[in-house]
Amino acid sequence: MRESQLDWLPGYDKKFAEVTHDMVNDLEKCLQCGKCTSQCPAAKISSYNPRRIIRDLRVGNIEKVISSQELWLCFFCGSCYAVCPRDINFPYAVAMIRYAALDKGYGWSEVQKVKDPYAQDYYKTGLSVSPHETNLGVKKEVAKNSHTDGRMSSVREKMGIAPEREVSEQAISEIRFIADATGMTDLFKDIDKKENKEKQWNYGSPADMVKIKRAGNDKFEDLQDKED
Amino acid sequence: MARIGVFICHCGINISSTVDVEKVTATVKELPDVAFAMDYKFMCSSPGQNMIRNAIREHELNRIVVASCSPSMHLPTFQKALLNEQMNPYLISMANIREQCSWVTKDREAATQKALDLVTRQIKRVSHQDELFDIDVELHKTALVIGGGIAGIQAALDIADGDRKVILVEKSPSLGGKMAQLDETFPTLDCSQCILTPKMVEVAQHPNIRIMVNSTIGKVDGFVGNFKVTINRKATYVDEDKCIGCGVCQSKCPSEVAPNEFNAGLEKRPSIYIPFPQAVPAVPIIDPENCLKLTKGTCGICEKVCPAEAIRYDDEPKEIEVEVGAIIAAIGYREMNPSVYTEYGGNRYPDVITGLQFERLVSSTGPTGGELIRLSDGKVPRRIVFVKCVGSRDEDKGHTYCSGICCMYTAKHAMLYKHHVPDGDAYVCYIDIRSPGKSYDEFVRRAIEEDDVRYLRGRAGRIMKLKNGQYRVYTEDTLIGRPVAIDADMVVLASAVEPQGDAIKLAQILGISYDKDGFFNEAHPKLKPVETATAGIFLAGACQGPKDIPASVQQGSAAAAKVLSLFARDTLKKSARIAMVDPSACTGCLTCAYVCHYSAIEEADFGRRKVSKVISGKCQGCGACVATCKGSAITLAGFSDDELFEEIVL
Amino acid sequence: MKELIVKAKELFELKIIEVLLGWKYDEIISDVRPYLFKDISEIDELIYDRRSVHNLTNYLPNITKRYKKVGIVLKGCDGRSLTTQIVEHRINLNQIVALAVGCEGVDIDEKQAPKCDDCPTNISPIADYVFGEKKTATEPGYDQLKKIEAMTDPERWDFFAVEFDKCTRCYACRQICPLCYCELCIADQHEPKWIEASAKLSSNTMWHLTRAYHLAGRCSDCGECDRICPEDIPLRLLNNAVEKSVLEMFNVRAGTIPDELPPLVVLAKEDPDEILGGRHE
Amino acid sequence: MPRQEILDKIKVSEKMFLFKPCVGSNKYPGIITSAEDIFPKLDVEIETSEDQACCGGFLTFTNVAQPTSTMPAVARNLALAEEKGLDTITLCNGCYTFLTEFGHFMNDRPPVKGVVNVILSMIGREFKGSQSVYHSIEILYKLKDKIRERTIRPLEGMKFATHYGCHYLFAFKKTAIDDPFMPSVIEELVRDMGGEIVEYPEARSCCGTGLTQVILHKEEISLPHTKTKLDSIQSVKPDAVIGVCPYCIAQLDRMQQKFNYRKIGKYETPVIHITQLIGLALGIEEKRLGFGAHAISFDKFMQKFHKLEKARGEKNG
Amino acid sequence: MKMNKEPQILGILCKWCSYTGADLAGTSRFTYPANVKIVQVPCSGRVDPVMIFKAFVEGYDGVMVSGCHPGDCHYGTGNYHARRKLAVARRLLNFVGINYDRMHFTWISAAEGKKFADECTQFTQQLKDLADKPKTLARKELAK
Repeated sequence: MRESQLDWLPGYDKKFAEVTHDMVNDLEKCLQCGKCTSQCPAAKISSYNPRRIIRDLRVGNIEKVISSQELWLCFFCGSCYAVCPRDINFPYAVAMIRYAALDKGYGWSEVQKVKDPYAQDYYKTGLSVSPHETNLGVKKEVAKNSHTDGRMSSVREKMGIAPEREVSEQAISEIRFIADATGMTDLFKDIDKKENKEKQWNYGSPADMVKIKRAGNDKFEDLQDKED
Repeated sequence: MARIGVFICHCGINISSTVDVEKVTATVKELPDVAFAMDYKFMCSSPGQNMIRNAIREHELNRIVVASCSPSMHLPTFQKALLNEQMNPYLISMANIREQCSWVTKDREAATQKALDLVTRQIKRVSHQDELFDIDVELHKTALVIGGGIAGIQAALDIADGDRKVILVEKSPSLGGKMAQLDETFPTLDCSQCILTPKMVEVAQHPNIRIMVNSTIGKVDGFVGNFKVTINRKATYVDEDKCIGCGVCQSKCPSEVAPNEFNAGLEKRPSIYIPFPQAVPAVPIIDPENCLKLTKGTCGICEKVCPAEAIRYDDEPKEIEVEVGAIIAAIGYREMNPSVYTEYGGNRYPDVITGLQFERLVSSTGPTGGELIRLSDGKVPRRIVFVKCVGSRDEDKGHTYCSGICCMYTAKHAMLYKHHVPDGDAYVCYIDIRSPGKSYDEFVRRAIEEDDVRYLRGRAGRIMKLKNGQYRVYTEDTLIGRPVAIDADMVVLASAVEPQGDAIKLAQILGISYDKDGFFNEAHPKLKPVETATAGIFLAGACQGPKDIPASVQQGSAAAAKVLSLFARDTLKKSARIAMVDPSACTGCLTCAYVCHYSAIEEADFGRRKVSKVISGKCQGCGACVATCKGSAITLAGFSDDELFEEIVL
Repeated sequence: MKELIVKAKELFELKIIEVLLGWKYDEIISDVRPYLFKDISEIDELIYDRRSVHNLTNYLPNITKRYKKVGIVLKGCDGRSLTTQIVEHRINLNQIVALAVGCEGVDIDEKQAPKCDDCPTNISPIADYVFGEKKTATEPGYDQLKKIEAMTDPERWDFFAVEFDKCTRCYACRQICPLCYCELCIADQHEPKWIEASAKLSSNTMWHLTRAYHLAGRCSDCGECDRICPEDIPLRLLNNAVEKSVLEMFNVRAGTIPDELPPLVVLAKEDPDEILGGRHE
Repeated sequence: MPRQEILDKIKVSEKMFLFKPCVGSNKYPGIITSAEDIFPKLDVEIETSEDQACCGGFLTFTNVAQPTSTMPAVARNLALAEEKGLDTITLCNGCYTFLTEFGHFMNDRPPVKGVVNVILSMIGREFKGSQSVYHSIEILYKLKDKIRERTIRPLEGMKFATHYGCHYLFAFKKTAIDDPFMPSVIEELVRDMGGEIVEYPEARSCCGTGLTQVILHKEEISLPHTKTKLDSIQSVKPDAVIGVCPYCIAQLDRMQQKFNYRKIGKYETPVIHITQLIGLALGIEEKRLGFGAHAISFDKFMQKFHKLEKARGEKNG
Repeated sequence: MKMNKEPQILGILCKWCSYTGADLAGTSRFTYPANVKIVQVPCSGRVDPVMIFKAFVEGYDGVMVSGCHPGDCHYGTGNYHARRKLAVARRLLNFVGINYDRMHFTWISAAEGKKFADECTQFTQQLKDLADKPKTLARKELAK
């Protein structure tokens, strides 16, 4: 995608402060040396590229960043931060930019994906991983004899401990209170309703994603998370 | 009684645009003691100066006030005018109505008021100024050069050829410095040793140069023209006068344990050793940490085999006192140890080496005799990666500055590699290519175009040791924006240039300032590149900032020129603005001596009392003593209490 | 103070000292006053008690000019001013035989002198012989000082304006102070006239500020100036204010450590810049 | 190399608060039980709380909740330990990251802290920021001498590969006890217990969970990663992989099973948490180690372990 | 209450760093209030607090002293000595009722023209805010 200088915000150089909620304000220190990307796990196998995201923020090409598919590919592994010669905490920036993207209506699809496995459980049980979570994509029988079919209770009983880890009623009520008070609850409710703008492959095409996947292992193609 | 002449400058319109110069002139005319006042477009111009001179004659002026630009700008100019009228140049005072009035004030009313105020202060001040006479100081016409690298060698030779004595002090056993370790030099690829060694020999044979190797600077007292320097010579256990440099001792020495400094630690060296064959002086030295005789009292072979009976196990460190007139610091740099870069293996991968190690590896005098092989398995590296900016431009783990020379020497390394292994692949990971300099960029282009070195714009992020003994270098080709992984047989880290470990210690001994990284500060980044803020101490080479050989040589010669021009005079003029003690008012508490940075205050007798006395040669005129003396017994000429008082009171 | 007298006699007998600087009771003024004992016969009159308030070191410089070996009875605070005088080459320590007494505090008109509440050491830091107990040093209370500090700036200025206004510039404070010894006091200078001679508020202020500043890190808080002032100007307040800031900023109490340089001539690279900007209310 | 200056700052008190990770409780209960057992054996009394919930930071980085919402949730968890006046031990890199990061964030910004405390006050709690949070590996490393002395079932003859996980070392390059790229704390612990370390190239690369990538873009980026990692591990044939983060363990463990089922290679390297391993060496009840919950079974591993143990027993008579 | 007349400021600047800095402020045309009267001293170490006392007695509203940054002193250590002297002086002055805000001690290098201009502006403002506080000693005297 060709950029026209017109898309770039005027007085751009500090504008990224907005999208990073002013919490990560040292992006201007970036040398564009590419050390981050060079060993980024996501960049290795996708068109995600921390350096180019910073560069776009720096030149004010912010719309491009927050509308990009790649923004949602970060691993949060922090290795970019670990090697950065300018000590930029990029994963943190990504987290903040994602909020900016959501404000603009991009990326709710991603949030919807994680809502059920995590948010709901958290709201119900106070834990963000369900004891009944199965090893998706693995046949029941296979999972059965390895207890990855969501029957954790049996394992726990074998170990001689309570069938399930209970978080006290008190605690859960407290959590719910916090959730209600801070608008977490409401957010949970209308995550699914959120209007959802189409994200773009702004740093590469879906095509080369596939290419990369093949390079990895073509069997990933048909590896869907459904039990069969 | 003072007859003051006031001269107010318009500075074109720079002053008159905001300051009502005529009004100011008219007002000051009326002030007491003002015998004459005038304003003119350009006071500093020669007509302007002539006006001052005429006025001095016609109105028998004995004090002058010039209201114009900053004194640091034109005071000397106007002082000349006074001198031409046989008037003492310290009888002038300047009101700074440009930089500190007309240029910083918009409101004409206020500016005029301020200008008037400033001039009035100077008028009141100037009548308290007395005739002062500069001081003559003898000087020793011998120079001390610290550091025997190429910069120091160049400086020493130039001074010596100018027929002045030089003492050349070197910490290590031989002259030569880093340049001696290099294989070929950019951009001409001529052999480093071949151009350096003749110079080293020339130094050794020069009648005016006294070489002191294995020596460091212990103490520096005094001031420009008269430095007293204590040189510490460590024990070498070899008598240089007797030694004939045959080298039998080192061939027979049984303990080869210590890393060979000259070969950048790539191999071991004996405990008695001549650092390298062309060393100057070619006298071996015993390393007392590892010598069996000196540690355990056994062995003693070198003593037996030495044909000249030059071995002295009872050698002691010496302190040598010398008196010099000028000092050149040329202690050079050291290569940063990349151990903090654990993402690059932190020195734990045998085939991940630094630039200097690579130089030794390809050098015909190196451990492999110039054969380029992997140190781990002796194989010839088929693919090699050069990683730039290791420790440079990295505030996180290294230094914020650019080491300057890496871009060039990496290009050279890549070329050398291709010359050794024509069918191999050479990759260079860079952020920017910085090749300003005569035919430097052409050199880099040659590496890329003729020798087909592959330049990738991107900093290497990680080096992973593979099971097959190769090293996978992760980087990004930022120009296409994709991460790249290169499986290489050898990786060369272009380690940063950093100040010598003892740089800051030396700076403190010399009393010169240094920057946050430990490089010595020049007096002015553009106009005084080789001087330091301390008169008589000069800089040459990489101790002032990363430099390549040509730049170091230039600075060496420049420093030498400064020293020679200093030595061209028989005495030194020293500003008359120094402190003096009025013994009758001095109580002799000597607290002034405690605050004096130059230990320029000594105890003296005054009748039955002991009082303090200023050594005029040493005093630099900072006035710390004046502020400390409660009885106002000390006066700082040019900044005396009277003068400042007049400026302060309204 | 039996043993003090015994020791003094012994010193005279052994010719260790030629004269002894101490106190004796004077019928005429019917009070204790400083006295220079020149002969062993007088020694029995030597007195040291709560009335011995005077700081004897003030007389030392002149006495040491006339006599080679001088004995002196020292209270804690006097000892402190002695150490400073030695550092400043006023007195040669070898000429001094210091008989330090464990001071229990002194009285000014039947009341304990206020200075004694802030006393850091009741024994002189310089002591050849010690009589009496060492009390453990207490943190200075600075009670009156704190009262003033609690005021607002205008209040403080009004307070001092009144006090300074009383000053007649008799310079008793200067004469009594063992550390005010300039050959030509800045207040007597003509060129330039930093401090005008006439007793008016502005010049008085100059004088008292300068005096207090010149004692910074030197004043041993012997309180003599305060005691002697005919106008009862609270000079100790100024001295203490400076003493306190020196203690807080440089952690120095003047004269408590022999051979230690006065803090204002010490080269202190590590001082924090806050001392130039910080506020200390 | 461990960093001494940072080790010195860590203080092991005789009583500490054990922070239970969600993945630990609901996928690998053995991690918590063994932790509960080993710390007392090392003279560190353990206290847990029914009221402790998910650390909460997790929701932030999945963007399901705004930081404004999760900040109090995190603060609440921290407050639990504070009420008891204890320092916290976390078993999971995630918990460690979120608790410390958010803790610092609030301590550095009093206004934020204020707001958070307003909310907490409504549920009768308060976050002071007085107590510190430690990663279990930090505490265990400090206790390594005791571990060496009290190892009764040495791991001699067992080969291990290590996986530190990203959120401990990378995210804390300045404050973690070990170097981000060449860490050695687990190695040292294992050697102390008689075990052997096998190095593999991909040691320092991510397990592939990528926080949420395993759900967001499983087949695009998460799994290829896990595969590369697993292949690299497979190539050096360790008896088990040691992890310090239940989340990494879940990924490495369950994805093997999935790959096997999907016929993407054959993987059978069990993945074990450092607390479980130490539990084994210190000889706690084997059932408390909860190997049953692991997708890749420990049977082979335990067989080998018992065999070697038996052999040693006979040798020593 | 606004001050009708601009506060008078005495600026005592060391010759090597701060005075040059002030010149730079001029050459780069940073404007600042005209009420700052600059006195040049060779080194901040030359500044005797008595000068500052005098300045206040003389009726200045504020005194500003500046030298080279610690470590950069042209004479090596002058500014360290200055720092101790001034620190004591300002606390003494504050004690007798001359507010800290009437003194401004800072380090300005030859390169910090902007800083000099800013500090002058900000210091002037600071003094204006102090206007209701007692004027300097001399004024007080006139009032009596």
